[in-house]
Amino acid sequence: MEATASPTTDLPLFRRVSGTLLRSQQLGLVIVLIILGAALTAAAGSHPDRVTGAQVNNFLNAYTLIQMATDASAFAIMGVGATIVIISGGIDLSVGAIYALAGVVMAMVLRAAGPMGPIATVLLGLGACLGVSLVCGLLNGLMVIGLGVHPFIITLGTMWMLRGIAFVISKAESILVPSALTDVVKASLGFRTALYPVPLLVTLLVTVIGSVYLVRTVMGRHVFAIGGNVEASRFSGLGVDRVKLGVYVISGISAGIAAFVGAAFYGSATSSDGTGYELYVIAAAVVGGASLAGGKGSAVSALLGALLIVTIRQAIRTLHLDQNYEWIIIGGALIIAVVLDQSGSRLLARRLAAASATANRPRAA
Amino acid sequence: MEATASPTTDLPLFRRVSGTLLRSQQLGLVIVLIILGAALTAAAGSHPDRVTGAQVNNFLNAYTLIQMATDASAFAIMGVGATIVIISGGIDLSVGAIYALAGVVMAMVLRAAGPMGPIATVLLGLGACLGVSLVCGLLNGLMVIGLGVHPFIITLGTMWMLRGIAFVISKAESILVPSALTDVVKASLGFRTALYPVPLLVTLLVTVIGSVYLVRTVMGRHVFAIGGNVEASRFSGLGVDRVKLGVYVISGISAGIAAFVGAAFYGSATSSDGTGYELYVIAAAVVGGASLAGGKGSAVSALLGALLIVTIRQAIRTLHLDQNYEWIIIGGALIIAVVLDQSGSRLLARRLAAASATANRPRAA
Amino acid sequence: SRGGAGNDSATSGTPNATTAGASASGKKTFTIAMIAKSSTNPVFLSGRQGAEAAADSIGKATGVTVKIDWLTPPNEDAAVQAQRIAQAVNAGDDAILLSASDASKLVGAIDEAVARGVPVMTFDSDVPTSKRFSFYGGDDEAMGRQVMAELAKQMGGKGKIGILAGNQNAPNLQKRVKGAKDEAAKYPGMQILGTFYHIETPQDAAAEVLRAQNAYPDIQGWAFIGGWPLWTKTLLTDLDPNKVKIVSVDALPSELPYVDKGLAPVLFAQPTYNWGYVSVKTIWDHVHDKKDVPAHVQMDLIRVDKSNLNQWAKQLKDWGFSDVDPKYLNQ
Amino acid sequence: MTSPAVEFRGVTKRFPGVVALDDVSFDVHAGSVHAVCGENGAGKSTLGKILSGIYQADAGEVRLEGRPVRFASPRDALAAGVAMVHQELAFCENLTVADNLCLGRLPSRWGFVDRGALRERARALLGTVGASIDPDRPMASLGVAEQQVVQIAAAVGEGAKVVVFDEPTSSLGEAEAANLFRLIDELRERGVAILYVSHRMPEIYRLCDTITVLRDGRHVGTHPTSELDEASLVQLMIGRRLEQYFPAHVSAPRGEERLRVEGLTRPGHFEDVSFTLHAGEVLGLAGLVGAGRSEVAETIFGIVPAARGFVSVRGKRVQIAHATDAMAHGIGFVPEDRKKQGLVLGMRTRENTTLPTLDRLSRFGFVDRAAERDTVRIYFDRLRVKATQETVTAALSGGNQQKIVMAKWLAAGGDILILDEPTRGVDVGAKAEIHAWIDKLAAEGAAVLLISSELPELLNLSSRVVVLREGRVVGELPREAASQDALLRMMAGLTSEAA
Ligand SMILES: Nc1ncnc2c1ncn2[C@@H]1O[C@H](COP(=O)(O)OP(=O)(O)OP(=O)(O)O)[C@@H](O)[C@H]1O
Ligand SMILES: Nc1ncnc2c1ncn2[C@@H]1O[C@H](COP(=O)(O)OP(=O)(O)OP(=O)(O)O)[C@@H](O)[C@H]1O
Ligand SMILES: [Mg+2]
Ligand SMILES: [Mg+2]
Repeated sequence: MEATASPTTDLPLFRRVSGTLLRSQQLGLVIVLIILGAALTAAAGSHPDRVTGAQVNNFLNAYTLIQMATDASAFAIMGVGATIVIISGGIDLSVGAIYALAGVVMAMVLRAAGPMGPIATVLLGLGACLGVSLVCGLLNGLMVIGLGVHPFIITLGTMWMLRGIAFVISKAESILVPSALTDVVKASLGFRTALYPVPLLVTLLVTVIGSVYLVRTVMGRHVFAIGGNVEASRFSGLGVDRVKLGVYVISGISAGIAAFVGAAFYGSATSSDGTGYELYVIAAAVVGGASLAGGKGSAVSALLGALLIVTIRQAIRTLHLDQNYEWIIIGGALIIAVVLDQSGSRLLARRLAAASATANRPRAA
Repeated sequence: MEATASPTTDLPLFRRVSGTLLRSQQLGLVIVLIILGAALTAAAGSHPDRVTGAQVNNFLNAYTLIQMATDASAFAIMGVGATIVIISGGIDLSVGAIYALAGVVMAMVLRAAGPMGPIATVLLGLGACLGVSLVCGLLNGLMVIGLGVHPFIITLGTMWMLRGIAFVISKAESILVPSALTDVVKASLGFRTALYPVPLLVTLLVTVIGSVYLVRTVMGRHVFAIGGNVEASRFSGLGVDRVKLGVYVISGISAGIAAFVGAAFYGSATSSDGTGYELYVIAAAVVGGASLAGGKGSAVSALLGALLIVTIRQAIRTLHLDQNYEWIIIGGALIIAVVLDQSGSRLLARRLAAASATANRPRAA
Repeated sequence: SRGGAGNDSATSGTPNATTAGASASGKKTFTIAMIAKSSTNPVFLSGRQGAEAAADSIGKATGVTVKIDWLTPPNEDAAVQAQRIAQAVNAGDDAILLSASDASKLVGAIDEAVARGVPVMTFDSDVPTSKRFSFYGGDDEAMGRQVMAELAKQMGGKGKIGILAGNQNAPNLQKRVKGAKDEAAKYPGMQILGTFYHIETPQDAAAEVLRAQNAYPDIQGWAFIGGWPLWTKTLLTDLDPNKVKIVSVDALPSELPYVDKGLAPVLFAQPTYNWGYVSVKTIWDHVHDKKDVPAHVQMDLIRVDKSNLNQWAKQLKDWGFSDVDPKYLNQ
Repeated sequence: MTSPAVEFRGVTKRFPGVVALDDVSFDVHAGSVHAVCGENGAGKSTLGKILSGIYQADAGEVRLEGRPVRFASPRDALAAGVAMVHQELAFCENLTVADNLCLGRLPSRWGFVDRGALRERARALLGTVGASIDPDRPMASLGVAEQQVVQIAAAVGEGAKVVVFDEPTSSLGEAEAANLFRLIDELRERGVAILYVSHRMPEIYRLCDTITVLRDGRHVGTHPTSELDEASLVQLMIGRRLEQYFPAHVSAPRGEERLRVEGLTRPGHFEDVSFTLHAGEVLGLAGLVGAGRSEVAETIFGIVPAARGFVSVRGKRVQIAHATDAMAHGIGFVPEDRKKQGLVLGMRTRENTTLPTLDRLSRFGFVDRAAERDTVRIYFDRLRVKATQETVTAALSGGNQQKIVMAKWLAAGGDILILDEPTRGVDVGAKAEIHAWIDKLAAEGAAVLLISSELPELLNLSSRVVVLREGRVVGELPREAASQDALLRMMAGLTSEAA
């Protein structure tokens, strides 16, 4: 149907403007990241490359950047899952524990299975990892919808339980995983040696899938709806329970993917893996603009949030700050980042308001 | 004004019924605790007292009970503060860090002040402890109301920052506190030696004060109001910001009191004190029926919640279960406790509803 | 068959009741509460195995059932340790074996346990100002010095180094760091570029090493105050043994390839199994058999390098570690 | 003469994308009831909110008894004697009636709540509005009308000098409304200045002595009521003549049975409710507020289960355990509480409109955006929604939000439509539009169950009216026999059951 005359004609303009608004919310984080990166590059010294002898910047070099991407990958991958849960109005504190359990089970399954061909090893490992994380997510989801207890409590309970299970089955041993897995996750893909692009690529893939899920699919829309107003969603005929179940499963699986990458990259898994990650992950999601009240958030922003946290941590190393201050800096930076992000987008919204209010004037009916 | 005839005559009935409902919510927890205690007493073996030689039950003896009360004191004292924050619709993750910082600062102040009379020592220590925790609470509160960021993030940030500060100033040393403090907190008050009633008394005192604050004072009513509907509270002319500020200060001070008791009882303070306590504290509040959505909770129930957690932990010991299963058991028990509590009160509510519906019917219109 | 002095209790006939009392003729069980720092740290699990092995062997020899009551908290928390000491006393355990997370918080609890008739021994991490009767272990500062001295030796007394320090809030690790720094000060050529903390998991530790190595590309040597990063495989491939040398505390099975490859030419193993084994024997000697025992049973670090790698691997296997690579056992 | 109680001087307020108020100036005098009229989104609520300190004007000034004031919060406004009864109910469900009544000024001694005094004051406040609600009841246990009454009591009780009523009757029944009118008369006698916002013409002419009309945020005139007849008022509001509020009913032939309800019961809410609904008919459901009409509707739609009874659709008994089931049987439901049940306020209007129907507007689970926008455009145009598809729904005026809820269920296109107060808070023009639409739907063969507290609306649209009293069906009137009077008597239980 064509746009009729009258009021709706300048709709694309509004859409463009509000689209920019949305995109620029992420732009804000991107700009913060770029400024931070530029400052670090300027402040960091340089050193001669051990192999080529060429002078390289201590921050802006392929190794450091890829290292940061790898560091961020666990937070970012789980952050996408956490964002989806948070948009639905829930919270998942158990991701760190799922990360540990999935890694440990995978390592134990592969140890028990004994030597196999590399492809079989990878597939079995991936299957074990994702299977465990799916079951854990399902458990969370079923309890959240079935027991009518706040997800904070459910996932706090499963966080303790799942880590306890990981601990009991692994006896706290660090279990090595077969090198076939490491070969895949540390594949150079034609880059220089000791540059590992795979964790970065997995992160990007997960972010894109999460983003498409949220923005383009019916399920994604439903996640926003139940996070915004669960009762109205029920009155609109949405399967609220199904959607909730879905988000916890997604969050669980995101922890499973992160566990696979982590265990394969570092070559081992143990029951204490991922301790405390839940808070970093939620922080990444919220720095990325997800609202803990539900109904608001973006997968791409979660990735940017994770990158920001990792960059701040890296800054302490790069600037050779006293590491004793790490916690103080990270805590402060977390608050500042969220405030900057919020006030930035608020400012933008106000400017746009002023601009479009004048622009709108003539078209009032 | 006297109750007029007709509709309002059955008012006392309704009040009595709803009063019972409230009280019996706690009754539910009390019953669970009593059953658990009885089961433990029956299942625990006995041993001869080393001093008197009399046979004593491994669970039901003064030492174990007082010990449990002491174990519960930190969670319960902070749990009262957490409950107040949670009722207001907020959350405070920084209590564990405040606990550490207040303890460390107190120990350092007393070390710097050098030897003094016991009363001066106690007063100075208490002043330092409460002063620091008040400042921390104020910081949380000011940021929550000033920055418009979700308290989860604010207090996550300050949790990292404050512990970082505790670490930097103490250099991770464990700092002894003067024995004057220990003498007070471990005073026997006429009981047998090695029975320490003071932490229990402090806990009871804090709970009573918290309870009176919530139930009897205007401020307490306002805390319930803004947790129930912040917009409506604002429309009614409440100083919402002032109330919010107040609850974070209270939560901070409750951590300070717990820190004083803890540092004095154990005789030293270090920056790792209270690690992870925030989750136990929130769990105690929620097991005690506080709703993370705000508007609901009770100080007495927080105490009972803390006792329940400690009793479950004690059960593992008393029944000589494998300690390795501790996390699994606590995680599972947390979920079960909340579910039992909720379904118990829901059942009760439904019965009451059914009863009063029939009673109400005639008076409609 | 009832033991105990002052038998003024009328109801003391429960058949399964544990009985205590020094002179007990019919004594059937002897319970030792073992409280290590944290149950997620594998070194303490190996200590538990040692304790249980000692308990078994005593049981076989004497007919008394010796039980190890494992009361280690899930996370390091000295207050919880103090609570568990009291719990052990309240539950009637016969002795307590403790590795203190924070010595000063445990003095009171230990002294009280002793006052209430339960002897306490410490291992790994002492509480010297308390009334514990004996301590089995080394000295954290000395351990730090030893690691740094070895690193200096490996690097010829000069070079730029980093210290990997574990959880920044752990007092015993801070002591090792202090020892390492003091020792490094003796070598004018050794320059410490940084002290790096991390969450105590293998993956986080390894990631921290990589981060630091990127930020400080000229680090040539590492003193690991705990073996965390070596419980992964990643440094095997990501660090070049020709450019970086590591000396680390701990020598668990997953660390052996690092010695083999030369990246970590020397590891200082704590005989963690003996934490339990030696301590339980000592407790038995002192508490049950009333023998005199020294107040400090010295634990020496075992220097593991290529020369004794196989021997050490076998030792680990004997101590009950299941995943020792057979490669090191067969030679 | 003393200065007016309230003076608006060039008041301007902007929101993202709209100028809600544009240079508005007029006076409100003490002892007068001053109507503020205008279409949905004209800026009436915004004006009230500026006066009561919720919003701050971007430009211009407000004077209270001649003194310029600028309230930073409702607290300041209340302190200065300005109270407001809000269009959207806002109260603390977790507290008692007494707490809600006195929240801002709890009687206390040394910071402790004086419970006795609290109860007494609450009872006195309720007395002023002629209500006899137990002050100790939890607010959540009250029906919507009672909640509204409590809010009114809270606002007027504290001796405010200026009171803003923003559509206070939209959730009241006739009896409560009559009480309110009496109260407003009393306030006027006492010299209180009253701003009265409503879309109901009879009320305005019953109560107000002066009328101010806003259109698109601009002040288009202030006139004594006596100088402005209804037609000219409407013309001022919408800028054109409106032919008729209630278009002539197009009688459609009654078709096959679509919905049959038999013995439906939810103890404590309604008992043994039975009726049938046919294709092509509009069945009115009448009753006093609290009679249980909404509850019946929610039960049919599967929101809450019935304890007993059956629902049949097209002659077949069906199990409806969830709204999804109801929708699968072609049932649509416009709920009465748009804020809680009808809308996700944080989502865009487009997203709200397509929420129940998104599956249809998607391919392989992916939303077809073009199809979505096209669908939405149709309904927005027809209902004259004053917002774009991308506006966040929370930013809409109350009436426009109501239109979104309508649009949502019209787009869903079920052939059994349950409408619970579909025109609550909707302006005259849009109301006529919605009425025409309901008529058209019936004419096209849809079956409509209409719940409304506005009897003229009910009488005009319905082919039959079923009356509910205290949860029971007390009678049914065919169109011809139904009159306002007859209905009222049945609703109140004043006649023996007619058939
Ligand atoms: N908080 C807000 N944010 C953005 N826009 C708003 C906000 N509140 C009101 N508006 C806009 O301001 C205009 C006036 O709204 P207002 O609520 O005052 O209308 P109203 O006259 O009360 O309408 P109704 O009769 O439907 O209640 C509308 O266009 C509305 O969309
Ligand atoms: N104190 C109470 N306890 C339990 N249920 C109550 C109580 N007060 C009211 N109710 C129920 O709540 C309902 C009131 O809702 P509501 O006012 O929406 O009824 P309604 O008939 O749908 O009227 P309307 O649609 O005009 O609002 C009634 O069905 C009544 O039975
Ligand atoms: Mg309005
Ligand atoms: Mg209704």
